[in-house]
Amino acid sequence: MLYRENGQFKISYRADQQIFPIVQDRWVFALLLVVAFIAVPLVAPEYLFRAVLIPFLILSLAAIGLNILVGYCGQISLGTGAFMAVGAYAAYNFTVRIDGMPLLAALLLGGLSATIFGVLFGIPSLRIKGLYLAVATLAAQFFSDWAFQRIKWLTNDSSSGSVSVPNLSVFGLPVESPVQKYLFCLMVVGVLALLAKNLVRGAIGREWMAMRDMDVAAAVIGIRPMYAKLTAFAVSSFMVGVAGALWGFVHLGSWEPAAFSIDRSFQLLFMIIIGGLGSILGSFFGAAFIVILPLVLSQIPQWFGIPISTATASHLELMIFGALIVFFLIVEPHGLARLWTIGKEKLRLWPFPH
Amino acid sequence: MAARKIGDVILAVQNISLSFGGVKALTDISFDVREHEVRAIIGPNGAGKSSMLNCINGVYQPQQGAITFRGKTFKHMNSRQVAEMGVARTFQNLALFKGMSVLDNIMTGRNLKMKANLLQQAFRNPFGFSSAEREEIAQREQVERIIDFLEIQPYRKTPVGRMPYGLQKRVDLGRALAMEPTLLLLDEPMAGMNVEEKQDMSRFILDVNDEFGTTIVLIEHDMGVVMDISDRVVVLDYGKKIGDGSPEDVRANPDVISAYLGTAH
Amino acid sequence: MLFKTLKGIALSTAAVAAVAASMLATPPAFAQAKEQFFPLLVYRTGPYAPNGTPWANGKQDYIKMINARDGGINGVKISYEECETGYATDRGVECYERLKGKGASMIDPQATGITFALTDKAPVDKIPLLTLGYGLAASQDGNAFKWNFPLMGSYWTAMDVLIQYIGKKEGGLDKLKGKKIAFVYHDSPFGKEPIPVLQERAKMHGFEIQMLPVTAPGVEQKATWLQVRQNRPDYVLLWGWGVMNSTALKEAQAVGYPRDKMYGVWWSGAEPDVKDIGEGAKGYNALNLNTSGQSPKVIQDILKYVHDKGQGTGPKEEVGSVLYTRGLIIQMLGIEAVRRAQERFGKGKVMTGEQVRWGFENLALDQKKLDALGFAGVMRPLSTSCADHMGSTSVRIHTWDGSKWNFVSDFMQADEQILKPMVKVSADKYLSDKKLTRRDAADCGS
Amino acid sequence: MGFFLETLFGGLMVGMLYSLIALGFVLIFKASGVFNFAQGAMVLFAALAMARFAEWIPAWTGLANKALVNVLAFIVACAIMIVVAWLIEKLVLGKLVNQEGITLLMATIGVTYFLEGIGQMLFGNDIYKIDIGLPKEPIFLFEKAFQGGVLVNKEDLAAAVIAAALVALLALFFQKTATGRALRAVADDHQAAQSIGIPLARIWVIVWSVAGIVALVAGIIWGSKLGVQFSLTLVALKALPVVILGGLTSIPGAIIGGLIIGVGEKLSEIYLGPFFGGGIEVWFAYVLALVFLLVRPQGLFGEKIIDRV
Repeated sequence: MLYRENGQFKISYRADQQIFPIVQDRWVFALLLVVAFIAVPLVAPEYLFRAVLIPFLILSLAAIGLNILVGYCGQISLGTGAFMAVGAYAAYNFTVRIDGMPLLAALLLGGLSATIFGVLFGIPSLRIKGLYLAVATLAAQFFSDWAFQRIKWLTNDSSSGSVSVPNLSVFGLPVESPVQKYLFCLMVVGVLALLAKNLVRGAIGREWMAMRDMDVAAAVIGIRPMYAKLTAFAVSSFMVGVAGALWGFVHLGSWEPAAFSIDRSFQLLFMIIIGGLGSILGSFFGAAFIVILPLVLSQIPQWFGIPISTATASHLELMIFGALIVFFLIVEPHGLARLWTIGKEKLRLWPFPH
Repeated sequence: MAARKIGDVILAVQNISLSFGGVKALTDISFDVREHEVRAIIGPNGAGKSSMLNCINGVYQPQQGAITFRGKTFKHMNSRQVAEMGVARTFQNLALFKGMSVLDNIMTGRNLKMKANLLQQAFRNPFGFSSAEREEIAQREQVERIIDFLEIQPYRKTPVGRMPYGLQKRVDLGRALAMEPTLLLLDEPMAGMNVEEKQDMSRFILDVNDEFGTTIVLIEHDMGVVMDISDRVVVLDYGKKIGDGSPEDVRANPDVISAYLGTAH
Repeated sequence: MLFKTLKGIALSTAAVAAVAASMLATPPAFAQAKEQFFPLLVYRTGPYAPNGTPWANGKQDYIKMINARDGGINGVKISYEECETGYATDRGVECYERLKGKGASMIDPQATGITFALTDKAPVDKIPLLTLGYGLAASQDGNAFKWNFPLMGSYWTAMDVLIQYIGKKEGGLDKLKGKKIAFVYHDSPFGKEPIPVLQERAKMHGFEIQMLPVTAPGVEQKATWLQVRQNRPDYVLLWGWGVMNSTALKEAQAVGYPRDKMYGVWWSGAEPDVKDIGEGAKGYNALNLNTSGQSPKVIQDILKYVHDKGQGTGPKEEVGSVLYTRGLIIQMLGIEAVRRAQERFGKGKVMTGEQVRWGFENLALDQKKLDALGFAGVMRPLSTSCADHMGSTSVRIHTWDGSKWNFVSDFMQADEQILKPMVKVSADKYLSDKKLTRRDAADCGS
Repeated sequence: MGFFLETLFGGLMVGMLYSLIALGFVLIFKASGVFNFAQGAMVLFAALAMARFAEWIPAWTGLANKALVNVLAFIVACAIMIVVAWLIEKLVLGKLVNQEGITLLMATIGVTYFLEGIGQMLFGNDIYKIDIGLPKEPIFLFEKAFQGGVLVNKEDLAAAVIAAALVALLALFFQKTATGRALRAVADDHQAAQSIGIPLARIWVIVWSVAGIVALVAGIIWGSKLGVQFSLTLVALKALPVVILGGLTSIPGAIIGGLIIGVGEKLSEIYLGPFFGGGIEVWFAYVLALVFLLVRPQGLFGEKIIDRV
């Protein structure tokens, strides 16, 4: 009975257009923020930050980026890892080559570099469609794998091709301890997620979805396919690029191209499928799911005392991932996000079934 | 029927020919459309009616001929330009944006009118000073008018995919109206409708025609409807024009009759 | 209907995930105070599994054996947990973060890439990294890398020894002048690390080098070997890992390059690399840090205390293979570091990372100790110091005769005259990049 | 010159193998409109089955005759692949009828992971050996014409021949047999085919089985070249550019595309590689395909796409 929108009448379109039109949702969200910003940093153990929360936040951002491209604009990409890599290495180069380059600026520049790269590889999408495009995006993946492996300049001539970043700080505040890193990621991801949400619920978002659902009709009502697709690529790769930079700088600290391999691309794809195509919230769900599942699997033996070898565990992991993808595609193509809304609707009607 | 003064020619199609590979879809088609009139294009299946509309709003590029709209002549049209010049269009087998709500579908029709750039949209906020927000609200008001006009208020937020067919057709029309068109192309707006739905749709079309003075080109199979609502009729068969004139003339035209033998309803 | 239930399942899956998240918030049962915990980063799946598995099994079997035979280290039981990295850096980091929370006092990352990533984290978390025969070459400079221990050898010493040996074959390093040496390497930190030494030596002796990077994991080598065939180098140095090694040998066979002109690093000379080629790999040479075979006492003990009790991690016949034995050595060194630390900080206590680090830094494994440990003949004595975190590299060449490996050289050392200055330079570069300073003498005491 | 020819031959032979795998893609795409990303996983899975049963059968039955063992193992592996095909149809495709291509593609990525996992779990993840007695040592042609002669790798040659034979066989199967005609009918128009009483489900099982057996043959060839190991899955990634270059729906496209890519990447690696620091073949194939698509978005032999509204 608590979760009701009855009696909440919208007297203006503005009120009706909010991200959370329902009062209770606003409260829940506010509570969530309080927990995320205050409670978690106080109570959570270091391990949780480093192994779960930080990767979760960063990958969520990447997933949002990919979701804008695939989920909203319907342009499938199998080369997300490449865009992350560009973001990470660009940010790295800006940091080491320009003295006193502030962290935030480096991240944004990394994102912008990824944007350029993304638009570049987005151009084919104007001519190539669907599956052909999907495969074409792999070109980006393999090219970046190669480039960061072979072009010494990009790795600042490190003899081994692996790079690492010096101590991080924003506005003089250190970003060293897990908690600091967590909060930093939380803010960056939070802000970018909000911007993403604004875009997808606005005019440009509608253009993207129109391209996705029926490109010919979209063209006829005056949407320029070029503009719609390229902006999708641009925004998407910006987010992904920043995520990549965060992944390298904040999470790994020292990395090599392999950190952004094609496996990463698929991992992100899975996140948005499981989380929910065309949903910002879903991106978070998906990221959480994919980050946590392997940890859970690896912990199961301890919890239940089932002896299960490391190899078996990781094979199981592969199988479960695979099965889940198929499962979600068949049963709930809109993923966890859809289940979430279903749950909410149920709750809204509760206790009366109809 | 309200007294609508038919104006001068605003759209003239001259000797359009279109073919895919070897297949000829249209051969040397010419006809014109006067301001404020309701112009029907009829013909059996595969006569090239939809292809004709596709040429007019730049989905297809005819190999020969030209199209003159409001004095400007084009070898072939560009969808964006056409839309900017105020030509809107509905589709034979619904081309709605299935994943989007009724509201969003119709809102897309207003996109041409929206000027906020990417950043303004990204930093949109409810604190008053956001141009993107203001724009959204302004356009939303227009869209709500259309929603009222088409009597689909209760479906505002439902994804169009989940709506009954007849209503989807209305949304399709709504999306076109949202563009405030001077010329409205309707591709079988009543296909697959029952009698009541057809009557509703005819009413909407006529209302649009005389309330907003919108010129209408419509493709329709149901001769009854065509005869009732259209001022002039073009008849196509196998990509050729076999008749043009008032409903009465066309009805009398032997070629048309023979073309329709068996295929007439 | 079915779909409803399925959705139900999906919903609960999500729920489980949520619950799991909360459970993860409190990492399960820490190793009890009385147990010395060893995190085991391994890879038993993927392209590198064939080489990673025996290594991992060796590590685990040795722990089991010590627990079973000696009841731990001076009575301190050893607990361990494996974590699958799949040789991927980020998963390695994740494993490290997960397991260090359980009281890890040393880590063997089992991958150069992971080592690079952890090198920055180890000092913060105060956990020493044992990178026996791999990792960062410069990290043998203990004054710069307080927490890294590339015991027994680095890629630089490996490369140096190889060149020396080839020189000997030619009848003197000066004879290398004008020779062509191709370097076929895994295109990753692992493969690139030795390049500086190769170039240095090339300058010194005036031989010509041809760089042939192989994209990981290394199944695509056709073009590489066509190039070898084209330039017909006098020698090919192979710096591969996992499936790359066997592929290289097969391609060499396919282009008819003489296998006895091929020399591999000690990660490219084990059974998995050659066994399914058999005759085809005859004559191929590689460095080896340790013996193989089941004769040594330690192996016998493992068979007795672990495998005969059905506790074996892997198949019995694998025990004593090259990489398995290397796994044993690595684990033994880790445990000896703990033992050494106990001598100073208190016998029968659980050692912290810092204490174990001291143990690594003050290892003194003379022949007597090795014999006592059952490692007689398996490896050479090894002692470290504050300045030298490697101990000496003493390594032999072994050759595949189509069915087994046979040593063909006696122990060789790297030429420190050449390496020392290079190590110092690159260590200093690392320090300046990271805005760090060398340890002072006082710090060494700690 | 001699060396150029060597590279060319090498490229052609590799290309033939790419064609073989690409063929698997095309078969399935034609018949079920699925872009089967799992082709590579199927190659690994089939090869693992073959390799392991070739070990196990002697162990269980004490059979000594190697040829016989190989034949038996091959049969068992075929059976397994048919079961896999059937399961995929039942559990995955059957439930995703009339979905968009992208959805189906993602589903097959899921299948890929599943097969990789279960394959390694059932059959292990060491390097295994398939020995069907392909010759290993090289031969040298035109030794008079060029100093050192032109090296041709017997194994590659044999492999190429096998691949070519299989391709021919399949072409025949498609053109001549009733099933083949049914397949083509389905490929042209699902609804129509269904309406004249062609059972889609069965057709799909057949196609996936055929693709599975193609995968098996590819797996055996690559397996005996490189050893059967996880990395076999990567072979599929090499075949993707072939497929889009040749056109998703064209068998000749797959063959010619394969040869183009094979030769293209080897030549590029040898002659351009040095200027880029080597290793360019990994992406060269993709860039080649990409550039090509910009000119012909539907690939070399694919049908033109017309938007209908």
